[in-house]
Amino acid sequence: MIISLVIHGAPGTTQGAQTALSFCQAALAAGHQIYRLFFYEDGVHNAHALAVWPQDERDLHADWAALIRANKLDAVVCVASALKRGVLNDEEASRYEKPAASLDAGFDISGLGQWVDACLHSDRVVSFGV
Amino acid sequence: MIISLVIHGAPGTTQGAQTALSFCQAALAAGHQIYRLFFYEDGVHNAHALAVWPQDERDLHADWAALIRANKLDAVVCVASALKRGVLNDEEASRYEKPAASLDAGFDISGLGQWVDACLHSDRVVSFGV
Amino acid sequence: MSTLHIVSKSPYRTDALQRCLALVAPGDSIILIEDGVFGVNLLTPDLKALEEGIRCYALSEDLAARGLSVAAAGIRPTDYAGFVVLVCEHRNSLSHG
Amino acid sequence: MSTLHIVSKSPYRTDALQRCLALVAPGDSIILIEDGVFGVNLLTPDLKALEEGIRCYALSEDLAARGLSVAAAGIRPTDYAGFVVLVCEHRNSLSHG
Amino acid sequence: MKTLTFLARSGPVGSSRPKALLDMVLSAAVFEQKINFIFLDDGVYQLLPDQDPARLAAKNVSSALPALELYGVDKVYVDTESLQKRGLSGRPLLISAKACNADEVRSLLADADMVFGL
Amino acid sequence: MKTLTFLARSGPVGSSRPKALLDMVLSAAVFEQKINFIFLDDGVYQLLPDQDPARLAAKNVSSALPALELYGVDKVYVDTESLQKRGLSGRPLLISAKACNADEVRSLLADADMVFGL
Repeated sequence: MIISLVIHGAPGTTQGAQTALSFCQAALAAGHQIYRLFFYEDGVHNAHALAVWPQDERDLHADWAALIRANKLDAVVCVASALKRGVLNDEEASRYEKPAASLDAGFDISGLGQWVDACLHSDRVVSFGV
Repeated sequence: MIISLVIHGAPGTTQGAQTALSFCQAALAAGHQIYRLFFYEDGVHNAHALAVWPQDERDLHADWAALIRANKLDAVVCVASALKRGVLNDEEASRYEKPAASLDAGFDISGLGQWVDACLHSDRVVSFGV
Repeated sequence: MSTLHIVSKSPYRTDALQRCLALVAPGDSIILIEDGVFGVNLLTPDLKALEEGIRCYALSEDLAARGLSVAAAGIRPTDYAGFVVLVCEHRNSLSHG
Repeated sequence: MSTLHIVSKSPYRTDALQRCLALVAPGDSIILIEDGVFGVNLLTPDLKALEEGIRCYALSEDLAARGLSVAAAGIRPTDYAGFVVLVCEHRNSLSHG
Repeated sequence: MKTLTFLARSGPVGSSRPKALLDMVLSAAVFEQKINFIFLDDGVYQLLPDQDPARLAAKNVSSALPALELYGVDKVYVDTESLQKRGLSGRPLLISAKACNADEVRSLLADADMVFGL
Repeated sequence: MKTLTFLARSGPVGSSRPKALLDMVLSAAVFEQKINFIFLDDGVYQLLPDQDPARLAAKNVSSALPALELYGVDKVYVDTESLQKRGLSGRPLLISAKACNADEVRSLLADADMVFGL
């Protein structure tokens, strides 16, 4: 099946992002196609490149980045959610005259149109961290 | 009276940070002394300098920065909370080899010792966004 | 007076108000803020405790923002300045998240 | 089958499980995940609905992480792979936050 | 075309959830999907008139609800039991919404390709 | 010296709350404040043995609880009603905690200079 995920939760604070990642791994292992990961609201913090995790805690940022890279997943961060939360790519950073970008290289920034597109092209869309 | 605030909530996502700011303004207006603002857990997002708010929404980041500056408030961001959430000052950014800092200039990064110190030196400590 | 109980979550969505009522003691006060103000309709019937000299408030800014007014007798609207006064009047405060 | 109801919050702290039970229909399934697995003790007595062919699951990784096991009859433990199967078996899913 | 059912379950002011859900609904409308929008649980508070979020220097998500009609979202429902439980039965509502009960919500869920609730 | 009362009200795994509270307790202990630490509501789940958060590749906040004794935090309580309500009465607990009821919790609140609950 073709599956997309909507991730609402920040890493660390609540468990939703962790569940989404494990679900995504299990879906891939079962041979399903992940059409898109859409990070919405606090979920955009999963794409924050400046986060530093203690060595003895699970670094979800690194785990997402590795999963996305290994499986060439389409990972989109909602632009409206991201701007308010300080998750910017180079283009947004320079547009809003901010001194630095903070989006992990594995993620794209785009609008809710990408979420609608995921609904259109997926058999299932599952929400995590609501 | 001498009052300190502990802020647990991110701006925008829930209302706690907004309530804390209004409470702080009211306490100052009533002549009380604010000993310290301690930003903990998701509360550290209030100090995120890269956030960009739509012009028609309330920019809590700007309101905090203005309030802190105008009243010379002591605003401390918990270091353990901040690192995991990508809120770094220059020192932390270079220590962890991150390309940029993201802490607003009005805030300091420090440990929970500053929260204990606030408990010791305040008559009241109120928690917001729990 | 002892503890100011701060209730900031909807009583329909969470058990914050119930947990508050389980711990409130004579001499304490309760203030409903944020989505906690949805409790203005619920509080009185639940609150035998109110007879024990427990005062109950609701933040007027949060009520107005939601188009609500204080319905139940015994709940007093108060503004942020009043919230600050309550914090000062009580020895400590407990935020029920 | 129609809807997979995903319950991720504690039934003691929030009304997520209640809101799920209010909407669940014959042919639907329920999966308890994250702090939702605290519902394993509660679900059966509450659930006349279970008699109507509603299957109920609890995510085994979340149970084990909390030192819990499935106590009530009629609740089946399942792992992430089983969670994926459930999502595929149902037409849609509703995450009760 | 897909059928998307949305459940507005949170109050209008206390969080970003209602705005996040409305943005999803309007985006789906732009792409001309078949939409059911149901206000239930604390979401029914979004329909109250006379909200004054300016008192919090905040924005009113409810003031954006009339946009639903402009975007052609006309299948809007409000759960009567949720209104009742909150003592809001018979109150005038900001936008017109068809009263529905739990059975009707269940059939809207059953008919949906995807469901989103916030 | 101040008297600080802490209420652990959240489960051990689902959020960062229990770790955030424990860090506060241990910091206050380092500064030698008078501490009461009460497990109640979902917080009693933190005291269950045989938790295996490695199944989630996560860290076990409960495994850090024995540190309380090292830091001299010996006023540790568990609310019996919270245990009962969750069907956990009589279960062995990870650390020794004095059983208490709501009246005792109320008096610990009344005696506190400051209260923190997560």
